[in-house]
Formats: sequence, C-alpha cells, structure tokens
Amino acid sequence: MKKILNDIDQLVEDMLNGMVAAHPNELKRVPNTTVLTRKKSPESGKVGLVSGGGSGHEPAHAGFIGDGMLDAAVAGEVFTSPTPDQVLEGIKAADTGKGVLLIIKNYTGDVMNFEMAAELAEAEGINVKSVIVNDDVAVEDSSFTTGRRGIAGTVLVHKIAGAAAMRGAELEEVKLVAEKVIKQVKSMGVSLSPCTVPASGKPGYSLGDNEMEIGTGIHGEPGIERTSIMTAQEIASTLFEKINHDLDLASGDRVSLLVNGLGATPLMELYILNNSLSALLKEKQIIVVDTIIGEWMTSLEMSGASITLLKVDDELEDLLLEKADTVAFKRGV
Amino acid sequence: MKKILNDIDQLVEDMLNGMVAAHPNELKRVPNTTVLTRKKSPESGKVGLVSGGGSGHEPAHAGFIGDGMLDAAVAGEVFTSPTPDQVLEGIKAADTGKGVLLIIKNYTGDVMNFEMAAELAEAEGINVKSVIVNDDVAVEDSSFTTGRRGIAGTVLVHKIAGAAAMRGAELEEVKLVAEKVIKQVKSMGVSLSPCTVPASGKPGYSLGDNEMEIGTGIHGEPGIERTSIMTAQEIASTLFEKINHDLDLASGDRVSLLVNGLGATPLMELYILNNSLSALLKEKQIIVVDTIIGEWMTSLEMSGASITLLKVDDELEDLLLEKADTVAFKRGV
Amino acid sequence: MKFGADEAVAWLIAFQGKVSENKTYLTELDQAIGDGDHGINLARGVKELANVFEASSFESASDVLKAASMTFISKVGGASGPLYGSAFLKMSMKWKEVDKDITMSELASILQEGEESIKARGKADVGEKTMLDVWHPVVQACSESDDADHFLQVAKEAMEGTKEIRATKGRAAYLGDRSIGHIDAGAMSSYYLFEALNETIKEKVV
Amino acid sequence: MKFGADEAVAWLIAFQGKVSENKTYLTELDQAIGDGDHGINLARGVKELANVFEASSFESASDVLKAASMTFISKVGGASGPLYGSAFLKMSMKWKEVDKDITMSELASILQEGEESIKARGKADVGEKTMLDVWHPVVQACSESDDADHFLQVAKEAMEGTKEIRATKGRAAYLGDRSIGHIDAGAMSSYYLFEALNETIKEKVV
Ligand SMILES: Nc1ncnc2c1ncn2[C@@H]1O[C@H](COP(=O)(O)OP(=O)(O)O)[C@@H](O)[C@H]1O
Ligand SMILES: Nc1ncnc2c1ncn2[C@@H]1O[C@H](COP(=O)(O)OP(=O)(O)O)[C@@H](O)[C@H]1O
Ligand SMILES: [Mg+2]
Ligand SMILES: [Mg+2]
Ligand SMILES: [Mg+2]
Ligand SMILES: [Mg+2]
Repeated sequence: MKKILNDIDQLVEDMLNGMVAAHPNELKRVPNTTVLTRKKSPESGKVGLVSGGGSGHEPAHAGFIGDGMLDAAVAGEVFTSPTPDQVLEGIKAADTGKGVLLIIKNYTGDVMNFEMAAELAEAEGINVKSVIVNDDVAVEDSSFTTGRRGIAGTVLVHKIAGAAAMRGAELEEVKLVAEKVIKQVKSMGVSLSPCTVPASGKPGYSLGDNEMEIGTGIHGEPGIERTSIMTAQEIASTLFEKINHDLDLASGDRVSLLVNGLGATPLMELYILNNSLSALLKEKQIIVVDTIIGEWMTSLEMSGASITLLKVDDELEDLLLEKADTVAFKRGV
Repeated sequence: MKKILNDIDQLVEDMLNGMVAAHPNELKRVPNTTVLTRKKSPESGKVGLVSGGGSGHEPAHAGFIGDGMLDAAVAGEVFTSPTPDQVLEGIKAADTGKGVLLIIKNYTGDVMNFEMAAELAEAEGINVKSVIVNDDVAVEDSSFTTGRRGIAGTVLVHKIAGAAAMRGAELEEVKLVAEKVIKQVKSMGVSLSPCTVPASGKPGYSLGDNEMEIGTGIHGEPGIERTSIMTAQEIASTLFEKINHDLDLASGDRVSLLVNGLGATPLMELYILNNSLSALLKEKQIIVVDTIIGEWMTSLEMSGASITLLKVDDELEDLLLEKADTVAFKRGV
Repeated sequence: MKFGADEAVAWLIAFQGKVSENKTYLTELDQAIGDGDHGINLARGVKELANVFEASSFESASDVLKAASMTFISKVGGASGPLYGSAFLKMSMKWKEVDKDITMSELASILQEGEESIKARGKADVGEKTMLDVWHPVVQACSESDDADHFLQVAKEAMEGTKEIRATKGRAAYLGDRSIGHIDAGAMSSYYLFEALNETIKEKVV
Repeated sequence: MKFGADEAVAWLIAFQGKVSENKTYLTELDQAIGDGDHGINLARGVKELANVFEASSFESASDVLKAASMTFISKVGGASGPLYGSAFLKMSMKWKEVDKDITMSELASILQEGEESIKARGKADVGEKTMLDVWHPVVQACSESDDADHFLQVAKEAMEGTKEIRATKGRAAYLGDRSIGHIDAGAMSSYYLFEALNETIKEKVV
C-alpha cells in the first residue's frame, strides 16, 4: 500500500484539518468532533441539511457544504459510519431552529448510527427528519431485506434538497422533495481495480488483468457479475439497461445525468463513457437536461465509474439547476 | 492495461465529443479539428487566450475554457503536442480582433508546434504572442539547455492571465502579467505509481512496492530521485524546500497554493498533504492567500501529487481572486 | 457465581485481548463478504475501553457494561458499534435487577436482553448470517445448563455454522449466494466475547 | 542517379514499412528516456503518408517531399513532427534546384538543408543526443563517397553512438546522466529513414 499520509490513526483528523486549511472561508470544524460545518452559519430560519458517512468518498460529504447544498457533514473512519454522538454534533451545528434533515445512505451501520443520533437530537428538542438514499440498482433480490445501497445518486439528493432548503422550504417539504428524488434516482457502477483501506493495508478484493466487475459498491462490496473488460459503449449500455429496468424511460422523458469517477479513473475516460452514454440516450430520444461529470462519490483509489440517472419533472429540474456554491460543487454562481 | 474506452485511435475524438455532450452550453467543437472553444464567443475586444497540449491531463486544458480563463484549447494525442494546423484553428477561434496569447508549456514539441502555429497565424494577420510556462523545479542542471518543464503552475497562469484579459487588458499587458506569474510560480511533484499511455499499453516506468519518485514530470518523465515512500510531512517539506530554493520566501510573504492530484490519488490524501504543507508554511509565517486543491493537471491514472507555490503581490492576488466560470474551475461566481 | 465489577472488567479485558490479537483475522473475514473494517472498528473500540477501565473504577457489573456500551457506541462506528452498544446498554440495565451473585439462568436472561436489543436495532432475526446467529444459541445454552463450557461449545458451533448461511442482513447480503462458505465477522467477534466470558467464569468467578 | 517522384515515393514507403514494423521498438526507446510516444507518433504520420501517396500523383521528388512535410507537420505532433516536417520542407525546396538526375553530392546538399532546418527548429546541435546525431554524419558521408553503403554504415554507427551521449535536448535531457546507455528514439527513426534511402537507391535508382 502506497499512500500519502502521516499517521494512519490520525487520517481523518489530518484530512479534516487539511480541508479547513484549504477552505478557511468556507468551512470550520466543530471542535473535538469529526463534523465540518459552514464557516458562516446560514441565517436562522433555514432547514439544516446534514449528511455524512465513512471517509474515503471525498469530496463527499464535506465538499458539498455551502450555499444550496449541505450545512454540515459528519465524517467516520474510512468506510465506517460515524458514531451517533458525532452525528448529533452535526445536527446541532446545522440546526437554526427550523429543523434538520439527515441524508443517510442505506447501509446498516449508517442507518443505525444516524437514527440513534436522531433519537438523541429529538431528546434535546431538535426537530429531525431523515431520508435514506438507495439508488444502487446492482442490488436486487426479493429474498433480501437489507435493501439497496446508497451511492453517487446521493449527490443529487444533496443538490435538490439543498436548493429547496435554500429557497426557504419547511422541513417536511424538504424531506418530501428529497424522497421524490430518491424515488427517481438510480445508479450503477463498474470497477476495474480495487482500493485499499489504509488501516487494513490490503486491497479489498482482486481483479484479474483483464477483468472488471459490474455493480461494485462504493466500499468495494461485490457486484453482480465479473466479466472481461468491456468497451465504454458496452459499459454504458449495460449500466443503462439495468438502470432503465427501474426507471422505465420513454422517448421524450427528461433526465439529469451524473457520471462519477470512483477515484483512479482519468477524467478522459469519464468523458469517453459520457460520449457513449449520451449517444445511447439520444438514440432513445431521452432528453438530458443536465450532466455532472467528475469525481463526486469516490472509493479511495478504486478505478471505475458509476452512472446515475435522475428522471426529472419541472420541480426537480428547477431545483437541480438552482445555483450552488460549495467547496467541491459550484453552479451558476 | 484496463481503461474505459472504445477505439484507441478515436480516443481524443471520443473524449472531445463527450465533453461537448456534457457541457453543451459552455463548449463547442471547431469542426474537423481537435479544438474546443466557448459556446458563445466572448465579445469582440477581448484578448483571446489559447492553451493546449497533449491529451491525458484533463481537466487541462479544455476544462478551463470559460469566463476568466481560456477561450480555446487545442488537444493533441495522449501526451503528444497538437500539430501547428490544429493550434492555428484554436488561435482563429479565439481571436476577436484584439490578438491572442498562447500559453505553452515548456516541452520541445509543444514549443515547436505552437510557434509554428503562431507563425502561420501572423501570416494570416492575427496578432499572436506567446508565453512559455516552466514551473517544474525538479529540473535543474547548468549543462542543460532545454529548460524546465511546464506543469501544474500553468493553471495559475491561465487563471491570472484570463482574469486580466476578461478585465479588458491589451495583448501586451496580458502577456506581461502572464510572464510575471511564470517568474513567480514554482512547482514540483512526486509519483507513487505510473500511468499507461493507451496506445502503448504499458506503464511508462515502474516503481517498487515501497518506492516513490521525486520530481516526476506529468508525462512520466523521470524525476530527480527514487526513495522509499515518504510521509505526507516529508513530501511536503521536500517539495517545499526545492521550491523555496527558487522562491526564497521570507516571513510575511504571501503565496497562493495549488495542491494537484496526478490522477489516481484520493482527494483525502491531497488534503492530508495540504495539512502538512500549510502547517509548515504557518511555521515559517508565510501567508497563504488562496488554496486550490484537486485534480487540475493530471497524468492519466498516475498516482502522486504536485505542489505549486505562487508568490503574489497585490496585482496577482487581485487577479487570482477574480471570478471565473469554466467547466472545471469556478470561483466566486 | 460471583460476578461483580471486577469480573465484568476481566471479561471485557479478555475480550479486548482476543479482538486485538485477531484484528487482522476479523478484518479478513469482513473483507471476504463485507467491507473489511470489522477488526479495525472493534479493535479501536476495545482499545478505548481498556483506557476507560484504566481511568475509572466501577461499583457493579452493571456500571462496567454501561461504560462499555458508551464506548462501543461512540468509538466503533459501522454496524457493529451500535449493535454491541445497544446490547451492552440493555444488559447493563438488566444486570441492575440481579445481585453480584448471579446464577447461570440469570446470566441467560441478561444475555437475552442483549440479543433482543441487537434484533431490534438491526431489524434482523436469527438465520440471516449475523452476530445474532451466535447470540441466540448462546442465550439458549445458558438457560439450559450451568456448565460454562456448554455455552462455549454451542457458541463455537454456531459461529462455524454461519459459514453455511446465506446472508440476508448486513453488507454480506449484497453477495447473495456468494456469501455462503464464509464465517460472518460479527459472529466471530461475538464468539470471542463468549469465549472471554467462559474464561472469566472459569478463572475468576467463584 | 535517377531520383524522381517514383523513387521519392518508394523511399518514403520503405520508411513507412520500417517505422510501422518497429513502432513498438521506437516507443520502447522513447519510453526508456522520453515519454514513450515516438513510435506511435511517427507510425500515425507515415500511415497517413501512405494514404496521401495512394490518393495523389506527383510530378517530382520535390513535390513528394513537400507532401511528406505537410503530413509530418499535421499528423505527427510532439517534437518529431515539426522536426521531420521542417526537414522535408527545406529538402523539398532544395530539390527544386536540381534535376531528376542527381549526384550523390547533390543529395548531400539536399540532406544538409534538412539537417540545418532541424538544427534551427530544434535549437539544437550535434552531440545533444537527438536525431541530429544521425543526420549530421550522414550528410558528411554523402558528400564523401558515392557509395550508398557508406552513408548507411555511418548512419548505423552514429545511431548506435547516441547510446554513449548524455542528452541535453529533448525529453531525455531531464534524465541527465541517466540518459546514457540508451539509443535516442529519433536517432533510431532517422536511421530507418536513411536505411530506406539506401535501399531505394540500390534497388530502384538507376
Ligand atoms: N442488521 C444487522 N443485525 C445484526 N447484525 C448485523 C446487522 N448488520 C450487520 N451485522 C453484524 O455486523 C457485522 C459487521 O460489522 P462492521 O464490519 O463493524 O460494520 P459495517 O458492516 O458497517 O462495516 C456483521 O458481520 C454482522 O455480524
Ligand atoms: N530540440 C531538438 N532538436 C532535435 N531533435 C530533437 C529535439 N528534441 C527532440 N528531438 C528528437 O525527437 C525525438 C522525440 O520525438 P517524439 O517522441 O515524437 O516527441 P516528444 O519528445 O515530444 O514526445 C527525440 O528522440 C529526439 O531525437
Ligand atoms: Mg464498514
Ligand atoms: Mg510526446
Ligand atoms: Mg465492515
Ligand atoms: Mg516522445
């Protein structure tokens, strides 16, 4: 394992300090926690948005703190959900009196820790609601009750719920629009090579020289199939088919696209993938209203990419295109 | 070699199409060329800025097209300078009558191809000037006449010259400010693992399991030393020492920082590196006026990072903080 | 049997030893069918627990378990943190009802509180290839026999038995049939917990 | 010797064959001390050149070299594209001054134009471990002897001799002393060019 770091035990600490050092006007730490929050808190009267999860997905989640997206992000150890006491600190930092929405990715650990935190916050008199993102269509099994994982689609939930909150919506409304996104957002990824959790020192799985895996999760959870390496075109159509099995898009439908690199895949390849994907959508007369491309929900240095499609209506499109000014994601500023 | 692509011979073509598909309101192709330019040309009367080089450095260079940075970018094959006819098309696309500044990185091929293009453009009556960026302090040898390479510092040249052009400066003024930046901007990188040029199919060099290389160029050109893997702190101080040998910073000096990932290095590690670097600068009472962190000048899927320091005065700081709205880099919009 | 603060601390210190020693193994188990952090997570928790034990003294086993609960909840993270945390919280509350001197069947009822709270927190049941597949038979075994070796034997078989189960909860569930053939990481760590309990009873408890 | 359009095309087609065949080798040479694209760049150029030859017909060797120049400039990129492109442009201009029937010493003066233009474009000189280290002695050799095997022999030695040189131009210069021990990629491709010239003269030229 070769990584640029100092002390493996201080990894998250060092990262958070490095973030604040890089963005001193945008971010601040809540002392003695792993919570980052806005440097200047939003005016009271705005619903607070809190997200978070294990570290190793940067810029998720703290990179999305700022106008039009999140108010606080809680970082766990690498690929490990943060604990309830930390999430509680995040909730407190984001609350301006109008309540807080927790955006949780659907992993057992995240759900339990965030829900325990919500219980603690309620006990302190803060109005907390939560939504659980489960956009990864790789997982599908009726005998399977854990449900689908939350992956890159989470970024669009941040964006749209964040826009609604910025415009002054009430907690219940923000929650409803977040749930609307969650219903319409579907993702799936492929991995070409694994990543290594620093504390473990070994890659999470191995892939042959000519192998790739379809449907890998953002923590290296196994996907649905191993195949030999596919072309960009084949990847685009394989992922699209699986996503569209759920979305059932028809000619004339409008979608927003997120092409997400998992960490080590060059932007060049993401654009090539997008070229294949957008040709495919054009052929099916599906209208792409917006494309976000880059690294947004990574898995350390995993190589591979995921595709996210969100079927939009006027409300979602409008909120999606609303301006945002965060550390990692800026739009129309 | 595992990459997401279709036809190796069509790589640049597919990438450019994928970029335009992703950013249809920002970018357009100049037909039958490898030039990308703004969707809406700037008003006439603005000096045009053209950059470019081999592909594989994305988001450089086309990702910097937009308000406050570039007007056109010319893409060559992977790691290979574009040809003069292509650069000429870029110049034509960027010219609104007030002349064009070429921002060239100091590689024999780039310099020759861009200068030939400048000659061709002059012959067509376009006023063209050029600057050559040579920020890589890894290269230093008196018997050596090729000069230093241009690497990530180029991004700051784009930014500052772009701001000057946006504010209406004349070609000569834009050139002067670009040269001022070039004089004050110094960079150096380390690599932890190599990258593979798709057409060659094999990594450009190899590094042992516990090795890193100091001073590697953005095309995998060898650096100055191979060592066993260093901590973030050691990397920060090694690179800083070498950079500061040239910049000779004193307590109270102001700098702008660029921490650049080479392709496969997680953002987490860049922040950890920034944490070590900013602590070091603080100790030396050097004032960081701005930090740009992420992947800006990559080398395909190379892993590693570079550090760039620009010593700023009021003029440079002001232009640096000017707003910009490009595909990859947005500020204060 | 006498089971007060000292014995409870001894139990958890023994647990700490086993987890630290087998940190890599636990992580490997989690790597095979999960995300490879169970050993790391739990080792971080028990290490902190040792610090807590060093710094404070306790009146009763209940107090010890309460402190353990807080440490698990705030230091482990992931799925296992809240699960062990909830289990120890509920066990701590139940222990208050009994004396320093407890019977094996009282111990069973304490452990049952733990089992129930894992079920509730994890929305899981027996047979889903989780730590519950060790907790449940152990609770049974404690209520059946006073011999501490009995529940250990049961725990061991149950832990090994998770190999055969197809996961439907936790990250391993994403693997479907491919989860078969691997021991569940949380089942393994729970086995260490009961192994530590067995040793404590046999060595310390009079 | 007769050296018109046909012979010039034959020369460059022979060059194309050698470059295509040795694309990987050229790339490996460039990988050792450069950026590993010389074979790829040049193969792309000569492939296009073959297309150009297929599509058009030419009046004179000068025209052929002019077309080659344009193709090198617009298809190769990198350092070698403008260098070969400039060399062929100047050689094409010089060739205009001579007849279809040229002497070896006229050929030398044509090649010398190429050498000069590489020097000018590359701001380089002999002894810096570039293609010039092949061009320069070949020009000399052509002016010394009418025997085509003489310049071939000289080219070969010069190409191999680049191994010993410490690079001060081109990407290899970044390596300093570490550039010693490797043949320069552009020297190698230039050797193929002169090998192709030798074969054309011996096979085709009467
Ligand atoms: N819903 C659940 N109910 C009970 N136990 C569970 C559940 N989900 C996971 N577990 C247990 O937790 C263990 C994983 O813990 P850990 O690796 O620390 O958390 P994470 O899965 O978040 O990385 C599994 O091996 C399993 O025994
Ligand atoms: N300044 C120069 N003068 C003459 N020849 C040069 C110069 N720079 C490079 N070369 C030649 O070009 C060759 C490299 O060509 P190529 O790999 O296609 O370009 P690049 O170096 O841009 O990747 C070198 O091997 C050398 O022979
Ligand atoms: Mg985990
Ligand atoms: Mg090159
Ligand atoms: Mg785990
Ligand atoms: Mg080269």
